[in-house]
Amino acid sequence: MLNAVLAGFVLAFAAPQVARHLPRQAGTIAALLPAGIFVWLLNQAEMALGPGVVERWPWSPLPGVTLSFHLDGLSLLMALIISGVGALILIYAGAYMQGQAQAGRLYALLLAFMASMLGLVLADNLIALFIFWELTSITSFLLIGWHYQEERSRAAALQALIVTGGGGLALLAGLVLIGLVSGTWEIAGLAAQAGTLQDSGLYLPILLLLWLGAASKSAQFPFHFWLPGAMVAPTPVSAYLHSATMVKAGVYLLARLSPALGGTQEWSLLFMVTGLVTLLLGGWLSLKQDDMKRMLAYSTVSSLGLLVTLLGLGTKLAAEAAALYLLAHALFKGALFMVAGAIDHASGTRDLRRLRGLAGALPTGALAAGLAGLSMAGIPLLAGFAAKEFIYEAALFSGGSVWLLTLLLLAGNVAFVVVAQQMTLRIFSGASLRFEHFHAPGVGLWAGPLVLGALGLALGLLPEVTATLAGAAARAIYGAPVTIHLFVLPDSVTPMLLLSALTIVAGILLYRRRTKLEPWLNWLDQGARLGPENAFRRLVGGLPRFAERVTDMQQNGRLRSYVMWVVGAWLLLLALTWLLRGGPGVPSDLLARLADLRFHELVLVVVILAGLASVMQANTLLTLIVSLGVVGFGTAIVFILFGAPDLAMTQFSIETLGVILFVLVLYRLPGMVRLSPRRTVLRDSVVTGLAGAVVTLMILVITDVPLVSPLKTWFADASEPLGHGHNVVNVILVDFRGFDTMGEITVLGIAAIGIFALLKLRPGRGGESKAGDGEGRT
Amino acid sequence: MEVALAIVIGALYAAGLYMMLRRSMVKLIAGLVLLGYASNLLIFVVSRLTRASPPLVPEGAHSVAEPFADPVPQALILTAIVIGFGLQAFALVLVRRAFQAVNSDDLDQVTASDRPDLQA
Amino acid sequence: MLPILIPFLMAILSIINWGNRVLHRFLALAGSVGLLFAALALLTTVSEQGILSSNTGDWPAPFGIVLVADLPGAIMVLMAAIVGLAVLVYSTASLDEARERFGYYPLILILLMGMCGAFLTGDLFNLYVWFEIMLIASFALLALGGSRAQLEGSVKYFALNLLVSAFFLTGIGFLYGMTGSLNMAALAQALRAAGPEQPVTTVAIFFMIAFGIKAAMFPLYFWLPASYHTPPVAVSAIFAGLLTKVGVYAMIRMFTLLFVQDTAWTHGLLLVGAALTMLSGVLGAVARREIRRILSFNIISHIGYIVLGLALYRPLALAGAWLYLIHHVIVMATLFLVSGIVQRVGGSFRLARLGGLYQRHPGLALLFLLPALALSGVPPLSGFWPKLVLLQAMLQDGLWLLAAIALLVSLLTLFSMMRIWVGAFWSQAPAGVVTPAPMASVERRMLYGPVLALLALTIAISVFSGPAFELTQRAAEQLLNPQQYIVAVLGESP
Amino acid sequence: MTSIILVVATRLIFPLMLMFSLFLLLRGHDAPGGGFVGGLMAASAFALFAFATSVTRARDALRRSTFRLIGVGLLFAFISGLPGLFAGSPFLTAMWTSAEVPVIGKLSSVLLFDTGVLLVVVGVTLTIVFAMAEADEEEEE
Repeated sequence: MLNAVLAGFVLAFAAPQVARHLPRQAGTIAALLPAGIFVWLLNQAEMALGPGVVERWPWSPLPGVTLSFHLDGLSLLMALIISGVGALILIYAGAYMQGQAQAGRLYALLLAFMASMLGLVLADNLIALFIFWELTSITSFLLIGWHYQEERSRAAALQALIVTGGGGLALLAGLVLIGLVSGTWEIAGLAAQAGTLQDSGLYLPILLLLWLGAASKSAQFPFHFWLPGAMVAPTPVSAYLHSATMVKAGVYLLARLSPALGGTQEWSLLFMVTGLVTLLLGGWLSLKQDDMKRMLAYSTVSSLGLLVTLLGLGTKLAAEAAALYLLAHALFKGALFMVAGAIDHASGTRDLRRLRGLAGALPTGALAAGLAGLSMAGIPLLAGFAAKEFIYEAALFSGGSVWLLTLLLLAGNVAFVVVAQQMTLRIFSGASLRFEHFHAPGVGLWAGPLVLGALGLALGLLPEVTATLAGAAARAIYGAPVTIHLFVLPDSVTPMLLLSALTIVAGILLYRRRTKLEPWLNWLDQGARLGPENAFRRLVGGLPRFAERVTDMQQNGRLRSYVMWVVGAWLLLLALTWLLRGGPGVPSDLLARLADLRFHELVLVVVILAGLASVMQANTLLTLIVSLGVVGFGTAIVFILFGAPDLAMTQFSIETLGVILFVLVLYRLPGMVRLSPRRTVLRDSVVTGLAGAVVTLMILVITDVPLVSPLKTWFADASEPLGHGHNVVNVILVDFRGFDTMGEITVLGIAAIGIFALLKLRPGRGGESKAGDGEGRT
Repeated sequence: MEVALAIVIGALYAAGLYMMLRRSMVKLIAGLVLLGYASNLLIFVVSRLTRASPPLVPEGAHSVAEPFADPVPQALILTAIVIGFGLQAFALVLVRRAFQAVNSDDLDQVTASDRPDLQA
Repeated sequence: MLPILIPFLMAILSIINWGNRVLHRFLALAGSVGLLFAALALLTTVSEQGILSSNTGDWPAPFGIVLVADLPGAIMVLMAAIVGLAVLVYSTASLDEARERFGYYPLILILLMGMCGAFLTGDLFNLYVWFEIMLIASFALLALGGSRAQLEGSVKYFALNLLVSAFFLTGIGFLYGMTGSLNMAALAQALRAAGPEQPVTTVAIFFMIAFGIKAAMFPLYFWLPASYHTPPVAVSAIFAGLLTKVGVYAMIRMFTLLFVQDTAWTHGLLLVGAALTMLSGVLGAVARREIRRILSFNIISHIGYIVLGLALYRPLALAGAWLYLIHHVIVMATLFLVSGIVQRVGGSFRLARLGGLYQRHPGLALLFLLPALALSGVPPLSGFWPKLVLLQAMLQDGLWLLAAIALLVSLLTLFSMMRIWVGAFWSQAPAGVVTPAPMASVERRMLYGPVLALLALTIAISVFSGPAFELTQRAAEQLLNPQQYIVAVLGESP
Repeated sequence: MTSIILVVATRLIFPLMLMFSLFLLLRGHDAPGGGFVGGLMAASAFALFAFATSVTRARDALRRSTFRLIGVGLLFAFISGLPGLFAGSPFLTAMWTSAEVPVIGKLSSVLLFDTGVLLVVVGVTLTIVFAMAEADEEEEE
């Protein structure tokens, strides 16, 4: 299975090359891979339906990470859809993109997406699943933004990425929690841990995180809005990612985890409510759309809601219904999308109001759409019919508020019937319209929808095959053996059959009177569609502005404010530490220690302090430099007094040199003005005064205890015998710690280079202007 | 003396930071110079003061006789002084060039590289 | 030893032969290739033989200056070597002649040497010296060229970084005053034995501030976004990839080796700091509309992740942090280099003036997209793995809010990076933008080559996250068991 | 601007200062002094020379580019560390010859190191002073 997944990624890189050399056949060639995978899957079917196929690759010692795959009924069903529809889509894309320069990139992205999606449904490891999950988000992002020249596309792509990406991160947290709580990272092993998981205090957080992930990916309310937005993508993409496969990922995840996490009240409540709201909202909003693709998108949202509802319900019947519907939906919705794309391709419009009577011009299209539409409406003999029967059955035997549930499901299903009619009767029947540039699409555009439509019929006529396939999937969802009994036509009148009939009749009536619904729908539209979407837009639009305000406030360009932050943070941390963890203690005998001060030392101290005061008051350069000099020389004298002649010498010479430099460099600068208002001065004085006091206190505390320095005596003893020198300081500098000195002279050397360059290399001088302006050079 | 010097060092710190909080570039440098003095003196004082002789081995002897000043902080400070000098020299020239580029000593005018909105 | 000496020698030779551009180039490349080999050799040796120590001047350990190579240090040396080489190759094609003549190459070499020194030294004061070497070299590089933006950025850079020096020296003074030691291993012993009358935690705060500024943590990072976008891209890249990491490295060293007396408190503070750093950094990234500014802020937010790993203070988290460090060094350098190419072919760094690069340069688009996604932590790229590890560590500790912040930051990073993608690659270039002249093939090779190499490395880490993680796990073990370090330096004594 | 007195005084002082600088270097190991202070002294000599005459003439008197001084100084320091390395000891291990040279004392790698320090200090100081003086001249133009 790893090979199948990897092949997709690898061939994705080859696709643009193929497209360059064989532009006409590239799509079909690319389709060979998914077709091959499809065949291989069929080959594996027997094993998959039985014990399942497991593949494990040791990959990484990171906790929880392995690369393991598991092919069971559910993943087989999904993988068949992914590869089968994938092959048809690539052929379709080949025709759709005919003659377009960047077609190769599209094939590449589609293949990469297919591989990610396959990985997602085959993965048996929580982290591996997440990896593929995110990959589908990324490829989807690139595909939605296909028409990147248009602002609309870019916005939609970003929107989809943020919504699904954000959900994905929540999901990651959820998955990690599952792994940590259950102690197992393999999905197959999770069901055995269901008790541990559900009794854990973290169950609810896990569920909510999962909900965020699944609902955002599968376009559930309130995250549904990204999906209709994603319709800016080319139609092959919409048909593949945004109806048949990627949007099912959330549903798949719930199905996959329901044996481990499902079956509780919280689970049912959360997902049934979400699902039902989405079902109704999507369904009814689909009635309002004039754009074929948007209508189908809303209808897809609705179908996903239906699936989530069923998974939330969690009964055996619901699992069966979900599996059946999953299959049927992929077939008819994929077909309808492709039909919509083909019509768009042929006529240049997707506007339902401008399309009528196409049956004459596009008989094949009418056939494909008809098959798919019938399945969607749930007409007997087609796959959709059986699915609908099971949905109603699941509702009727759900226990709890049966009638409410049934009624809501009915309301949702009616909308499907209306959409099915829009996609068939409305556009194909009636007098034909004339289009200016009408050109009938070729076989490449019809093969896909036709095959999918026909499959819908075939599955309806071959109940055993459908039952086996869906039954195995249902078993994985339900977590216990399941056998589905299917039939071509019901042999007795059941409540479910009546409900089906009712749905169809209501749908037809509603279709005829759909204009009457307008005001209702508008209300719904404004409340629900614009609500969350607007909130999102405001959030995403407002975020940069908010961020800008916050950032500009901090990063205001004023150095003194930065310094203040540093000093403030430092004092705050110290204050907190001392308050909460105990201070450094109070030094003892301060007076006694002060008493040993001699007179000349006192004078020195006073001179230094006076110099400091003068520095702070200075408002001409000369005063400043002279006062600094006083402080510096004062320091040097301290060094002399306390046994450090070397230091004093260096300090004196550096000080002298420093003063010279100061004068040399700065004498051209104007005098300083007092810029700060009194309040700032006061504030700064208090803050810096505190800082100074802290340092003083620390020195006193530390010097309170005698120091036994092993270094001092060792150096004193070693200097002459080992270092051959009498001046211990110098021996330390050039020998014991010569490495430091080497660093020190390096600093000096580099400083010289830097100064030299600063003074000599200037923008706008001679041929050096390239280095100029803020944009700089690469 | 330790106590007195501790106060001096505290004052040096306070003054250094205070000068860094001014708007003038020249004062900024002065602040940095003061902080340099402060940290050097701090190392000196914190490793205990002694009025005793410098750490020189007398001619003919093999070791320094107690009491003597700790040579280690002296060596550190020497290194730090020299490094500090290099950095200060660079900073001085930088300030001069910045002054030429901005045409003002006022640090509040030196904001263009932080705030894109203030950039022309 | 060699990782320090090789760049040093080459830099010396360059300075002696001042003004010889071609020779400078040659020496720099030779130096960085040599450095790379030395670093590889060092890492293999350390990995096989355990912690190495070398006493300079042959003076016994706590008296002379000792160099210590353990896994964390050796890994970082290798990172420095890799990024150094990539940047130098890139420089040969992207730098203007004037900068090359004014000592660009020796400066880079000294910068690399300073980093290696900082990664390997086992002496606190010596660490200060290396910091100053890096500092002065980076000043000079930052200001080299002398444009107004550069000068302005440099003013802030030096003011705040000299503040670091003062804090650092003060801290060293305090530690010497308390213990009479400068050797880090000896200090570690002394501080562990320190009585309650010693204000160790207070001193720790001094170091936290000093390295917090260096590492660009909130609220101490303001110098970074003020300056990193001003010098030539090659310089930005090496700064972005490595320089702040030295601060983080030092922070991790200090708070695993020396200051572990009161981890509940100090590391708690770091935890809060990390969270704030992540948030405010990523907000800055979302706010800006210029590629290098966005990247600069993203450095900050991701520094938060690394400090987070330290603050959690357990093997899993530290291993994650180290993996993050490796990943971030490479990816950030790549992104800056890519931004340089973007500017080269698109004419600007500002999103408003860029566009259409997806169509015109699909290859470049991929070169941006991959590291951008890696930075955002999109699986299975290199950024995902450490994030996963850190997430596990946070959730194990029950730090829900923190985990939520980390994930949010991840999402916002993605958002900020995709704004670059949308603005520079997807959208159409505004009217009136002049397309720069096409590149000669040599230039192309020199610009794309390093990017490709770094990208290949990213992908290698992505695919072989296992071995990389194992390595960082061992590094984390060494960090959390300082006894090994102490024994390696001081011998088996008490 | 250049006064005669200054020129004459410089002529006299210049060699003296250089000698003193050498003296500081050599005695540094045993008494206060050393390469750093010595270097500053020598640099002052050249700086004085430059003020008394002109930067160009001072550069001529130096005969080497200031960068070369820095580089060679660093190289000295670097080389002084090598013998130890070849002898199997770590970098910077001090080596002493037993030969006693008049005035200088024992030859050693440590002395070489300190000489390196001196050269760097001279080079650095003069680079800065010269560059500054030249920049001033240019700006005045």
